[in-house]
Amino acid sequence: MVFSTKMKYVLSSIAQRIRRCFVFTGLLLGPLSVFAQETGESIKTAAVETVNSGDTAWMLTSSALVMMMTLPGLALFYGGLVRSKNVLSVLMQCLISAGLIGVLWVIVGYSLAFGGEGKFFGNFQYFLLEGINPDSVSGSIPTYVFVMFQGMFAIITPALMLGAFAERMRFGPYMVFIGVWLLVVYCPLAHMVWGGGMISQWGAIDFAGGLVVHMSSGFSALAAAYFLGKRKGFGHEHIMPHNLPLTIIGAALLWVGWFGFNAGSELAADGTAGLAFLTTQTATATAVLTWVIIEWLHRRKPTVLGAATAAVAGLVAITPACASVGPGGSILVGAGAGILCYLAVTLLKPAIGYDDSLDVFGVHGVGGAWGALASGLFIADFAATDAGWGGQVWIQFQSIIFTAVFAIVLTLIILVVLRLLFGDLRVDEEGESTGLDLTEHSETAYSQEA
Amino acid sequence: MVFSTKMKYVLSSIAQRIRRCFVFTGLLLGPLSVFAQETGESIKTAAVETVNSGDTAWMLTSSALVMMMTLPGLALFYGGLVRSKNVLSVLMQCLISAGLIGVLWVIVGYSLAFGGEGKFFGNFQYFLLEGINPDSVSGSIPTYVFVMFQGMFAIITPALMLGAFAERMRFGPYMVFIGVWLLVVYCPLAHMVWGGGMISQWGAIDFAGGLVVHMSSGFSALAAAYFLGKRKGFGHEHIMPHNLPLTIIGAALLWVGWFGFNAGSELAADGTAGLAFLTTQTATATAVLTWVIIEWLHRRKPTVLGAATAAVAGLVAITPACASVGPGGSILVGAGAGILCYLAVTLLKPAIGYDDSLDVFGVHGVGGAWGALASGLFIADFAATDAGWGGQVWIQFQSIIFTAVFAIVLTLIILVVLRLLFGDLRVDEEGESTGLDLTEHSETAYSQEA
Amino acid sequence: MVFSTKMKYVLSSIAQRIRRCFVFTGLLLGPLSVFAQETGESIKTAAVETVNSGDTAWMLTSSALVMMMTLPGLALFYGGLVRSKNVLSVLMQCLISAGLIGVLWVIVGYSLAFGGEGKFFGNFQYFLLEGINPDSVSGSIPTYVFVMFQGMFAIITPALMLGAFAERMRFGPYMVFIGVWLLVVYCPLAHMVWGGGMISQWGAIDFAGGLVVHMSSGFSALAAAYFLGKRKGFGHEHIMPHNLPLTIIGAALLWVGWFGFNAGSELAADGTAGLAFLTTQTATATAVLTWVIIEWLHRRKPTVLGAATAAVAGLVAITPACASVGPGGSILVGAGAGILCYLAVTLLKPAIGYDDSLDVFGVHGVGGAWGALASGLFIADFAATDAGWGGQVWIQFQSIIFTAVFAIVLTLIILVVLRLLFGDLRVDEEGESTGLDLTEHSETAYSQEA
Amino acid sequence: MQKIEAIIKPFKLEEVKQGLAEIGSFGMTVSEVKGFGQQKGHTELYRGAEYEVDFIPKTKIEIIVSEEMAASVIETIEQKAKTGKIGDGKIFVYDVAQVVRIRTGQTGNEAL
Amino acid sequence: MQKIEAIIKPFKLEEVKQGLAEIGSFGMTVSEVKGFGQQKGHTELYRGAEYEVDFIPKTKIEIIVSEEMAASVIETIEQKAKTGKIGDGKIFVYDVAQVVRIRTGQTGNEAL
Amino acid sequence: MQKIEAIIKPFKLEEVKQGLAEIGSFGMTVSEVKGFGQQKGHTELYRGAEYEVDFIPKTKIEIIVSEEMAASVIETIEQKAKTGKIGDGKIFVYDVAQVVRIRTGQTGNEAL
Ligand SMILES: Nc1ncnc2c1ncn2[C@@H]1O[C@H](COP(=O)(O)OP(=O)(O)O)[C@@H](O)[C@H]1O
Ligand SMILES: Nc1ncnc2c1ncn2[C@@H]1O[C@H](COP(=O)(O)OP(=O)(O)O)[C@@H](O)[C@H]1O
Ligand SMILES: Nc1ncnc2c1ncn2[C@@H]1O[C@H](COP(=O)(O)OP(=O)(O)O)[C@@H](O)[C@H]1O
Repeated sequence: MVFSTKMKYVLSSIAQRIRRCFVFTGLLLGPLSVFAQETGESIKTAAVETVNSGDTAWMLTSSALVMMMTLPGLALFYGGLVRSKNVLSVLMQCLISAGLIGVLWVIVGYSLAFGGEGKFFGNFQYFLLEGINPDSVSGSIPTYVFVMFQGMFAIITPALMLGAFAERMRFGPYMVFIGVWLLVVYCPLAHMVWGGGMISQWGAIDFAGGLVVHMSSGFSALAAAYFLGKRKGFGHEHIMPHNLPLTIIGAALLWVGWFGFNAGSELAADGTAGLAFLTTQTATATAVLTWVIIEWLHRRKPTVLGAATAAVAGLVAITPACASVGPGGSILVGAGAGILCYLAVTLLKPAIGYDDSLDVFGVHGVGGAWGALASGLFIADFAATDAGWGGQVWIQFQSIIFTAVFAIVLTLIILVVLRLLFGDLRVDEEGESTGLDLTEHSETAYSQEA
Repeated sequence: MVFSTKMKYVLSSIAQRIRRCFVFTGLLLGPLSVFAQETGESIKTAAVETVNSGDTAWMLTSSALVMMMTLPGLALFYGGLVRSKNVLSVLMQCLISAGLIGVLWVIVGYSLAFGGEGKFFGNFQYFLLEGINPDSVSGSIPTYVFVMFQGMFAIITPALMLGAFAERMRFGPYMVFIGVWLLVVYCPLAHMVWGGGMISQWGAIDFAGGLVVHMSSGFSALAAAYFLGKRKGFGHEHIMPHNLPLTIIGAALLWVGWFGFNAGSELAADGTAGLAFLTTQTATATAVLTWVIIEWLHRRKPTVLGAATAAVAGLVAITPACASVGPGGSILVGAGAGILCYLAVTLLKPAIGYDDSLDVFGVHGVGGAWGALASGLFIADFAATDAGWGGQVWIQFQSIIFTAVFAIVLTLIILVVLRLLFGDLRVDEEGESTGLDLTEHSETAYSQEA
Repeated sequence: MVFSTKMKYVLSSIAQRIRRCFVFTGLLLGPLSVFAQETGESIKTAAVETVNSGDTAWMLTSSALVMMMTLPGLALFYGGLVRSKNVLSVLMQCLISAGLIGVLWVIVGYSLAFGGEGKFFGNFQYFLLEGINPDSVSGSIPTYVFVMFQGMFAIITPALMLGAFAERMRFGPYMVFIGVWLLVVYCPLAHMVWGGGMISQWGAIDFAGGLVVHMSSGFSALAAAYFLGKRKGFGHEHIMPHNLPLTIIGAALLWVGWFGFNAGSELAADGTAGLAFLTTQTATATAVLTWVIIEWLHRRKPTVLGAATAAVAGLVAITPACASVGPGGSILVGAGAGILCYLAVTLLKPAIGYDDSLDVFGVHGVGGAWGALASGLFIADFAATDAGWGGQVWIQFQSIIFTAVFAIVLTLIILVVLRLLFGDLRVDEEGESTGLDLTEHSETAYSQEA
Repeated sequence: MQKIEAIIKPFKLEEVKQGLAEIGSFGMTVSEVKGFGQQKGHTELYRGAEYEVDFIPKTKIEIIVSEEMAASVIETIEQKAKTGKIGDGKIFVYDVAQVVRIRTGQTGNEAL
Repeated sequence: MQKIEAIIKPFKLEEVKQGLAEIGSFGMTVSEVKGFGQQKGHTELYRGAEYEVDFIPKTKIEIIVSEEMAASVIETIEQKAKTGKIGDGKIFVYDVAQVVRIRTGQTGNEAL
Repeated sequence: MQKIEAIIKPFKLEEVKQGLAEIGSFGMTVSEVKGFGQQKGHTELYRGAEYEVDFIPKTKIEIIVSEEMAASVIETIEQKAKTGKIGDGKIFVYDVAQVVRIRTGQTGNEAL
């Protein structure tokens, strides 16, 4: 008997136990949903589907591009913005998102998001990708490719949040936080929007993840920033980015990778993928241009950090909308993102006074919500839905509200529980002023030789 | 009525006015061409064409790769070479090229390059990509994908020039300069070479842009370096690269992205794309080897900046030739690029005494011209043209001369006009010695925390 | 007559002489093999094969991704780990691997690896890719694409070794070393494993290069580290990485590029490519998680360098196994890599006391051997071979032993010969303490302006 | 005139600067240094190897003042830079023979 | 012997070095510092927030010379480092008790 | 009290530190500087252009000690930092008027 068969046996009995335990949790969460308990049923993909090599080629590429967004893209974007004593902690938090979520996703995450027919979340039928093999097909691509493409989304989304509580959160609690958050916030939302759940039944447009990825992380980030409190010195000390070129490399790689994110979400290499690619580029370019002009007028100088932030804001906003607006619409989406995120970061944040250190809420929360709305607002003729213009806008609006509330409430609950378990989620004062690199990882980013 | 229809109405009346205004400009530029005024005709691509998913997959990827060449590739390559007080200004100039040209391209650039049948330039039929939709096909790929692939070329080309006047040009005039240059120099050249205009009618070989991209930017850069004058301290102070590792990252990403640039120019994933990929790699490798050996002999030490410069020189030179020479020919192209660009940078520049700060002319101008010539000189049997060997070389020679003169003359005209409009195009002495990052953007690249 | 025809004539008479000379060498190496002398026979690929655009798209992309692994991936990964006075020398060694091997590969390397039917090595039938043209097909992709994909492997493998003797080897001898090593160690191994030679006849599984790439470089690196001796100050001075963020960027780009390496080794965009992509991601994620946990327990702090090292270790280990294990198996491969490489780097190295400066042996040697074993150990049902479970494990074991001995012995022979030719392979003491950047390349990585 | 040289914890610089601004307007010159003393360093880990790092980042402030002002400057620095924990740093005082302001050629107290 | 310590604008270093080379051959030690004085700093922008940065990059030159040479060294620095604009910097002079050349063990003026 | 300021070759720092630890427990402050002297610099190449770089990386050590200890500290530095090759560096000694330990307010020898 081949080794892996034995191993499979061991693993599936573990699986059984875990399932039971989750079912129990499901009962606790009962009010939220009828927990889908069917397991072991055969995979949904019909036997008649065949793999298209061109679509597969594009989806393999897209998956790699989305991975590049987290590592090194996001890691650098955030890493350059913190002080040099904390840069490694940020890189580590991105790395461990890939490490932890990368494993969790194939074990239960994928199944929770894309298994079964639940209204709020999936089931455990694909526990450890049971029932999927190299011949399994989803649409016109191998199912494994679909699993991985989605897995890359699952890796970047929790990592997006870390900007909100950068420079102060302990590493252990962070790891637990993102793991739990994935299962409790991300997977259900992915299921509701893309896995056939409630929001998809409403008919919401969220092509590549304005709701699932950006609003979920952006609003959760806001909650976490409040919950963890401000950085020592915030508001009176000069807390400045230690290495803007790193940030620009990061933003640039995010931009490049985002083509896989958005055009890849078509799951095929066709005209709609082409449209998504084009609107992504145009919206982003417009956001950059808009922000630069506003900042020039408002502050007399256009900054490169502003331009980079605008690029990310534009990319965020076009994410849900990239296949439902045309080139003209994408210009409006980008311009709106430039204006709204500028206002959020420059005026809203100081007005309210929270310390969302790297502006996750201002960029992903606000940009994601704007994009989700704009997906309906500027819908192109060729993408017209049955709901009609007004109806679609209303659906989008509802989805935005639901997602915001869902993300904030569940994130706060998770954090409260974690505090009960771990005590303080922040490093102590001494550790914060020494920097997280030394305190949490016993490392220094840059060193001078003798 | 769906929102985007209303918007389209507003935008197309704007379009009308802009068209009129351009027609007027066209009249002024009358001597150069009979301005193609037909607008609104249906797109050229025939209805019978269908999308090939494999070709589309490769072209989506190639477009992303070419984007990566500008951001972060070129940005880092140039950014590392300037002094640390100017690094952000270089990054910003690359970012804004993506921002400004990214928008301009879908509005008028694409149409000016690929619309109509003009001898010198295109028309306005695709203003805001009118008449193109997700179902439009060009060859075997969606038209939107072709638009984007070409758009990435349009973004990098103006950005290439900034190396010539780095560390001294004001940001505002720079923005206007590249915008105007795109419309007046780049789009016409793209039209003449790739859009069915004059040079393509001559039968010139320019597979991926030796003339359109590298000679145009390289010779314009020379003109701009002369026009703007030398940097303060040039020639007697030590002006050294502040961060060579950044430059190497940039060169490496340029190398990787260039496979999309060259092999992507086949617009399909086939044997010719394979050839272009191979010759790109071989020529570049040879150029690196050649430069390293020459420098070793000439200066007793091979430098890493030399090797990186050689890589770019090899990539530039093989660009026009990548599909018309074989493996052996590509070795000769690369060796020639190594030798000629080394001479241009090491001997020609100090001899003439201009301050082309980052050697745009020596690398892109000289390398591009050499490549364009070599496209004919080393033409492989399988790529033989009707013109015959000698005839083709002569055509290449003519195209080189035309492009060089065209680029220099128009660039000088643009700069003269800009000086009349903006006054000095350079920052003042104080600003130059403080550095452009602070002067123009109120930012510092690197900061040490308390 | 077209120029290239003349050139081809000149080149092929050179080819004749080189062949003769190699044949002579072949006689010297006679005991090892009957040297395959048939040249000029037509290429193996049958005329009936046609190009699949989707597979080609993926293989073009994969080739670019593997190039990105060396430059900038590996260059940065290693560059960040050395002291700042040596960073350029590391970047240069990577660059010249692309330069030198890039040329050598199309001249003789490919032919030595994939020409003819030899047991130990190939022949010279494809000298300068003779007989291959844009219409040549290998499997479902153009032969040129196959040549390039393999060429990228040939570039990265010698470069992997440099970590073992970083910060002390002279540049000239290094160049000669990697060139000779390619022809004497790499090409034969590639032929034996992938080109139809001995090891493939045994039936060994080495999907993407655990033996050919990682064990070969890892064990050769060990030999080279011993041969060159320790760095000055090793063991008592603090020799620390000068820039960990560079290292993390490098590790991240290695990770991303590795999808091309592993999933590209399927040479098609299909379900198996999807599997290879998935197992690559899962094994790597597991390795990161495992290492972080072990280090946390063992040293009380999880480090980011540890996590990055683990990622590379996971990637290395899954390389041979990526298409023969399932998702569950890939978790075991990754966990094993995390544990074994951690032990190798943390305990084995100090115990034995060699100075493998950047742990090439600990990561690539140990990880590669583990992966090669695991390819059989955890073989999935769908990948079951005729040899049966036990039989396959035994075959894997034999291949591992053979590769280790082959690499070590030949590398030592090469180094002995080089020392006879060049004298000391190391820079002198003065040069080592000044740093290789200045000593060997007359450059400084970072400079502060006035 | 006297030179007052203070080695302090980096994050105290801003406070010291503001404290000095309150008692008068002083020019100063600041640099980054590494200090070694009773305050113990930290352990760094690299690939499993442990290194003891003894040197701790400190900030050096140099202020040249007239004899009269010296005492109050010293006192202010003492107050503002103090955390009470080991490693707070030292103040060293030296005599200055001469001062020149380059721009004007003024010398002595006038040059400060 | 005396120590001449000059805080100057960074881009003046080369000129000062050459000026000194003309009047004799002097060793010197140079470091990067940040200065605070009458010269005002600049504003930096980060995501819309404005920060006033008071510290300005300066270069510190330290030269130990014999008493006889001190005056001409000071004069040379004064001339070469001067732009006439605010922030040109200062020259501070201290007495040196002893000098040793490590290589030879020479002391005093011989060690310079 | 005296200030002993030594400009040494960077790779000698560790040895000097250990040498000093053997003769007693001294605090010290270290910084990176660039030196100019008889030791000649090097040539750098950038795109074929050659630049002469005169400044050489050095490490500056500052130790304030009581008068009694000064001699043995100087001697130790001399021994440990010496390679016998040009560029070994210098030791400069100055008088210190006053020392204060910020944490405790102690002054004079007690503050060291
Ligand atoms: N004798 C000395 N000479 C020069 N610098 C010193 C001396 N002693 C201490 N320092 C500096 O003062 C800093 C703080 O000293 P330390 O002994 O750690 O704590 P404390 O100031 O609380 O006594 C050191 O890091 C070092 O930079
Ligand atoms: N009292 C002082 N002590 C130490 N350094 C000083 C002092 N005053 C000025 N400096 C240094 O001299 C530099 C120039 O001084 P500043 O007052 O700006 O202009 P100026 O030299 O023209 O009077 C400052 O940036 C600072 O580095
Ligand atoms: N007169 C001086 N003033 C200040 N620093 C000096 C002086 N002379 C030498 N130095 C410092 O000492 C270092 C070594 O001096 P150098 O003349 O090169 O060799 P050596 O110490 O063997 O005589 C120089 O790099 C410089 O930093």
